[in-house]
Amino acid sequence: MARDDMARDDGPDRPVAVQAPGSGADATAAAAESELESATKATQAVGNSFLTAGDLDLAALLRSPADPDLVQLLAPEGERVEHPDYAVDFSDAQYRSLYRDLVLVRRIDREASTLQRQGELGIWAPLAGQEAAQIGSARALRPGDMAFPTYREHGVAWCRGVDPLVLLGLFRGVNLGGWDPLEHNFSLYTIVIGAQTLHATGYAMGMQRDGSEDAVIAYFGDGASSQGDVNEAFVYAAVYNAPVVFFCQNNQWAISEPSERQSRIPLYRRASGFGFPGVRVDGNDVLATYAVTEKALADARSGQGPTLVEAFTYRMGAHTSNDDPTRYRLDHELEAWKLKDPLERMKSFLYKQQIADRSFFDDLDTEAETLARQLRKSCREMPEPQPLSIFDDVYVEPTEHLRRQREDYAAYLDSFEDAAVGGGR
Amino acid sequence: MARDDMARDDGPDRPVAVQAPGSGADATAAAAESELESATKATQAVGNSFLTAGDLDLAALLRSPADPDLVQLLAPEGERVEHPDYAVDFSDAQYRSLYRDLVLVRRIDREASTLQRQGELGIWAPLAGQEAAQIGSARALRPGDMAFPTYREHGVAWCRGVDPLVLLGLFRGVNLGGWDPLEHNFSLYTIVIGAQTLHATGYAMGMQRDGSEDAVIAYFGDGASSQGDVNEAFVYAAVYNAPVVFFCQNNQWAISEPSERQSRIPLYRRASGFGFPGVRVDGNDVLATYAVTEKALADARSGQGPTLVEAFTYRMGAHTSNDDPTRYRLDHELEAWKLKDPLERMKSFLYKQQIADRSFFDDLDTEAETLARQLRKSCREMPEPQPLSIFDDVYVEPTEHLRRQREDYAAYLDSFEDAAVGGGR
Amino acid sequence: MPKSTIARALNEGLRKAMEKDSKVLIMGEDVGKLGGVFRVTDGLQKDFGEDRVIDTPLAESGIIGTAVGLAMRGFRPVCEIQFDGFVFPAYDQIVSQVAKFHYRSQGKVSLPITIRIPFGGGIGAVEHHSESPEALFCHIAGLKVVACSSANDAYSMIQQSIASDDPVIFFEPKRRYWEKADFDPAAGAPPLHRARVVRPGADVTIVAYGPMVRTALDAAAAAETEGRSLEVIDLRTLSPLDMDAILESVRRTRRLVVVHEAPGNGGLGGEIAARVTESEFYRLEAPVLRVAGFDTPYPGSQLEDNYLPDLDRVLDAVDRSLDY
Amino acid sequence: MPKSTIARALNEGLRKAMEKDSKVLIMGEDVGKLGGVFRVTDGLQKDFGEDRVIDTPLAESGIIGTAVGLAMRGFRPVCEIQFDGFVFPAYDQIVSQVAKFHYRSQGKVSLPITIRIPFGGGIGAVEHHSESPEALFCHIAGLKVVACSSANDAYSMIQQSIASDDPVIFFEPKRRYWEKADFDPAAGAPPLHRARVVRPGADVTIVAYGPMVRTALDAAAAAETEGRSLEVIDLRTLSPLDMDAILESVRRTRRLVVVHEAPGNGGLGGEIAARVTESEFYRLEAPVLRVAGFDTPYPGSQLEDNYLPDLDRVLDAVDRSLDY
Ligand SMILES: Cc1ncc(C[n+]2csc(CCOP(=O)(O)OP(=O)(O)O)c2C)c(N)n1
Ligand SMILES: Cc1ncc(C[n+]2csc(CCOP(=O)(O)OP(=O)(O)O)c2C)c(N)n1
Ligand SMILES: [Mg+2]
Ligand SMILES: [Mg+2]
Repeated sequence: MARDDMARDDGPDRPVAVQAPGSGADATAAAAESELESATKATQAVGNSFLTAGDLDLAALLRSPADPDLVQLLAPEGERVEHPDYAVDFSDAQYRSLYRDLVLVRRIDREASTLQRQGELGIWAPLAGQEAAQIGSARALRPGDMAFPTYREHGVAWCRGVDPLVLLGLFRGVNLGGWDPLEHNFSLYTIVIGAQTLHATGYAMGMQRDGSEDAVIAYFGDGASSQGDVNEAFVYAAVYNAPVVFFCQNNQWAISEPSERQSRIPLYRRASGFGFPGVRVDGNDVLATYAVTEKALADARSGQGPTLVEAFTYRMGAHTSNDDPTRYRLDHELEAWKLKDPLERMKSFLYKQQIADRSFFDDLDTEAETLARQLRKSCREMPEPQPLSIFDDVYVEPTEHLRRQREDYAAYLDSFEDAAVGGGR
Repeated sequence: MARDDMARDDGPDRPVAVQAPGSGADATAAAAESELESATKATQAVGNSFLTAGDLDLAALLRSPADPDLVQLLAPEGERVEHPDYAVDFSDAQYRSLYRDLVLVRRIDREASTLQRQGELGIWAPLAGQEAAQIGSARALRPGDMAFPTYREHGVAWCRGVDPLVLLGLFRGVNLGGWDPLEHNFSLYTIVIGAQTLHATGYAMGMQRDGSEDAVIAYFGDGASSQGDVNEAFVYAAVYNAPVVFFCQNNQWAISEPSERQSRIPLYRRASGFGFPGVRVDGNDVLATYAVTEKALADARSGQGPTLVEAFTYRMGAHTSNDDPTRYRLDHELEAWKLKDPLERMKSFLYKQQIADRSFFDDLDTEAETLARQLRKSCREMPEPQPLSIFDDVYVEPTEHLRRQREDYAAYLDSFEDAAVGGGR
Repeated sequence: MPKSTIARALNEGLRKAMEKDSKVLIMGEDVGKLGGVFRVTDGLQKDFGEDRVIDTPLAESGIIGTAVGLAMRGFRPVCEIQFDGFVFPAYDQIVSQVAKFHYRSQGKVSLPITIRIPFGGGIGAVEHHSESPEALFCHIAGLKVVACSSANDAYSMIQQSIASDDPVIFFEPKRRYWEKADFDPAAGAPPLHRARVVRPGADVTIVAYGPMVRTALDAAAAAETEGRSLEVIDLRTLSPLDMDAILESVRRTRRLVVVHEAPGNGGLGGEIAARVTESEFYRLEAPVLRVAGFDTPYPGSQLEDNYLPDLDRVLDAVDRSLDY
Repeated sequence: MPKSTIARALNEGLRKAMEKDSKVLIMGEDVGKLGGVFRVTDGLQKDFGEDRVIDTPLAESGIIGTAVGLAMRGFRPVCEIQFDGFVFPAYDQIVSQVAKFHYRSQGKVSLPITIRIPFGGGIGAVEHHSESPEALFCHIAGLKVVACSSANDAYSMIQQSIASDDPVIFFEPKRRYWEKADFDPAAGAPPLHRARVVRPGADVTIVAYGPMVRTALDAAAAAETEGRSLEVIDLRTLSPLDMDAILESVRRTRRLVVVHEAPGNGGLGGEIAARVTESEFYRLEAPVLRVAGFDTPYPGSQLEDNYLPDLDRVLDAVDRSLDY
């Protein structure tokens, strides 16, 4: 697939950096303190009871679309809106290319879900709803920047030039991660929640020692924010002033648990407790997400240390193909978020601004279908791994012990070839 | 020792609660934000370098005695000062009794250090300098409240009625913790940094379920603030609105590492990232520490959830008897802090206010010496544990496996009695 | 006899325990509305409320650490670790606090905490969802460790574990959760820390636990067609080990094969082999053989059937044992 | 020959490694100005700067987790865990990340991380300062685990571990840190993963590692006065095990006693016993015997001399082995 080059051809130039550093964070301080107050009040109301934040107005508070702290550049209806601290300055080609990525990764995601239902994948973690958060943040990265994903960053993988087929290999069980993290500057999917945020921080510490001008972005979720590792990453990044952007996709749910089960105040506020800025951005707004991430990366490069970006978004599908969201959330929630769909708003923007015409969208649909067809075909054709490969790459310097274990197993397998009866058992 | 009862006799009544809930925390928010700014500025100055916060003006910033956020009721010179949010209302007897505790625990601490040097204790963790932080917070506890200590809370242990001799047993290696945590509402010393903050939060969750009006206090240090467990405790306590006070004794050092190595902003600010109030109190001011802790406990009881109290104090001695502070800190730092000595300021307060006279101080010295002498004597006489007790209390329901292992070892030991040669080896 | 599954039996056992003792709490990730990703706690929050069935923040050390505090306060927390591979963030609290608090307090504090861990492979999952970490808990004094393999045991053992005043690590064979099997809640249960002969035999003793019990039984059935009589012991208790039961069998068969999914190196098989050999040195006709996962990380799921011990590998070991 | 100590030899080995390779970093709590609580990194920050000798925040998972990132960036972090009992907060990062990343990446990423852990008892410390957790790492595929017992080995093995492209858990016998011993930096070193016969003998083989090597040698000396010739093997490498060296010796002596401080249940002794017995079933004159810490938590220091294997308990096992 040549999309890698394409992306580079029409990839956005850096828009000019904007406004006073950190002012975004400062601006939110007061608001947050008052939120803290209401949080406390709300909990006072229930006295010594152990009702959880989820049962309080906090839910509403957190979900409120009219959140003053929410950085937005593209309204759900596709209208461009201005923000004092953030702006983007894209060419029409760049706008189209951003939309193209949104469409293609959603199509890949849909195809993967289908393949899973057909038994071609063991499991799939859909990104539907989070395309803008992922494309917006990933497109803000420079080639030399390093990204550390969770298991749902298919859009980021796409922007880092990881062949979607290779991505599927992991979910098909062909391997545990097929791409070269250092070739793509995209680490392997990390399934243990939060662990990668420390890897990202350490990698950023390494960049400091190399005198590099690059930066690191660490992806994690609202649920992950509760893990000790993530908070230790905040400690290390702040203390060493490491060039790392902590990018939290708050998709409102950690499997069945609402984000209020992880924090009773907005998650971007967590950063203030560690001494670095936090920003909440509309994660369904690819332009705002790009601008906010780009600014945070620029701060990191220029020695201003870490930033926490909370991309406020929504997981429109199931947690994974094993999950049944109807057990824990109501349809109307999904319906409400559909109105904020990241693709729709970009599409109507392109239309209204006459940045793209029918033919563009038609061609894009065709491209997406072709991509999906190729993917489906090559996924089915993926070669099975060889049994003896189990013993490969346990160590760089192989051990005698494993060499013998491998030999014994090879002999054991041969015994079935020889004796038909063996296989017959 | 009858001191337990004494403490009860002249123990302070609850002073009347004061001012608007949480206002202490709110008041500090703005100031803290500006600290955050200067922190960021300071680090900008060093660009992409990885100079650590410790090398920056932050050190000064954090140590500044003129810290506007520092709650103080008793100035180093012994002058009473007023604070908008906090006050105490003690009888003369109560003032004297507070001072008595300060003196006695310092004397116990000194005696323990001596015993360690004489080889009577394997190790000792001195509290010298932190008496006010510990006595002030512990005296604010109600009998039903539960305290979770680190390994340095000798002053808290004293207030919870734990016989100092029993405390020494642990450091002598007679056992791993000799008192009954539930009898004294004082958990066992916890050596794994931070672990007890989760126990405290869980215990507080239990109180909620019991509909109890009591609260929990969790002690930890500046270094501990970096541990995942401590931050997870913040998450749980905030989400469940648990009645727990997180009491951080910032004694400026985690063994050889200055507190800036754990955070580039004042530690009490950590709480704001989790959605509950944080307060910094002069930890060498027993009155302020009492008032702030009492208020935080009252908030917890009345369903306002957790508070983080940062007691700004200083470890005047070595980290433990194994430590050599001259390797990592300068004398002038210690000298500066001596001027803020928690005992001296209380003593001159009592003098100036004529709350106590010569004879009181003389009698107290005598009491302290007697206490020390008893302690020295009974420590030396502590019976050695029996070898076979190694196998006791591994399980509530003993296992056959351990019963046999114990039997075998008993027989093995007997074999030396019988055969002199065995012992001779 | 009525049929059920291990998952349902666990659910009923938990319900029974909660009805019997109001101090019993369930806590973990997604154990509430969702009923756990395996539905083992299905319906319990609805019936016992949010205060007794607690959806926790996503932090395992927090789950176990707060459970310690709750236990000190007099509760009996049953903690669910969502998958075997996610117990490690809580390992410090388990090893240094849960296991040692009773000893540290000279018996004054006891922590009746049950930690449920769905374990083992064979479900076509991604990384960290198919681990067998039991040996890492058996080595820790102060913990008791058990594994159930049948609906009846699941039902009784979970209740016994919760009733135990000692902390219990409770391993559940996740790939067997949904296998239908006889279920008789009324059937009396042996003590928690006793192994059980699940198939009597004469030639070779097979010791297994959790998901491998089914595999061992299948192997025994296959062996019978070849005229070989295998005795299968379901270990049930991994720490303490029920050596009396194992030795009694080995004294008869004089041959032993231990089967587990966990890597052989440092697994339970070695400990059992060492103890049995020390006790029955002159009786054994063959060295104790181990059939285990390979000494590699758990591979991608397309290779797990190669990685995991199966009927053929068990029979191969039986052949080798009998060749001595 | 010049004398030195294990602590000094480690310090010199670390210095050599840092001089040789500018990518080598040291990180941990108090490793800088203080030089570590055992002074093993004494003077290194002064000479190599704060960027290469890093005092970390007090968070072990953070130490290892950031080391993973640094290693991905091309550095060779040497992480110090201050005491054995404090490695558990980092256990998740070690087991699920450090050990598995190379496998996960199909060999594309390697993590040359060395994790130094002073381990074992006998220093009169308080709880968590005398643990022997080695078995908990040997069971984890993807890790290599070694333990040094002499100044010469300390000096060479720490450099070999740092040079290794695989992650190495490096155990240091803290109670032997300050024992004076011959030290010859020039003395060639065997490969990192080879055991070594430190005292030849004919009647019984004693396998030990770390602090117990000294104990085993003392026992051998005492046994000699009773006319018994013990061969002492210093394991040096705990994972992978150097079975060839162990078996070569056992084939001659036909008797084996394994000694370690860690609790016997689930300790390395069981694994070694199982492998040796499987390989030498007909040759062994006696079952492999284990001398280990008891299966209890580590007791208060006044009881540690009872808890820890000593010369007498080793000789007692030798007697029992010879009685077969
Ligand atoms: C340490 C750990 N505990 C539990 C899990 C099981 N688990 C997988 S995803 C998930 C929820 C994650 O929620 P969030 O961080 O919000 O990310 P999202 O899935 O919403 O993108 C859980 C509990 C895990 N992978 N790792
Ligand atoms: C998990 C863990 N890591 C390391 C240690 C070793 N250690 C003991 S005390 C200490 C410093 C603690 O500093 P702080 O939290 O500020 O408490 P303080 O000793 O100053 O009272 C360290 C690193 C430990 N006990 N536990
Ligand atoms: Mg989420
Ligand atoms: Mg401190």
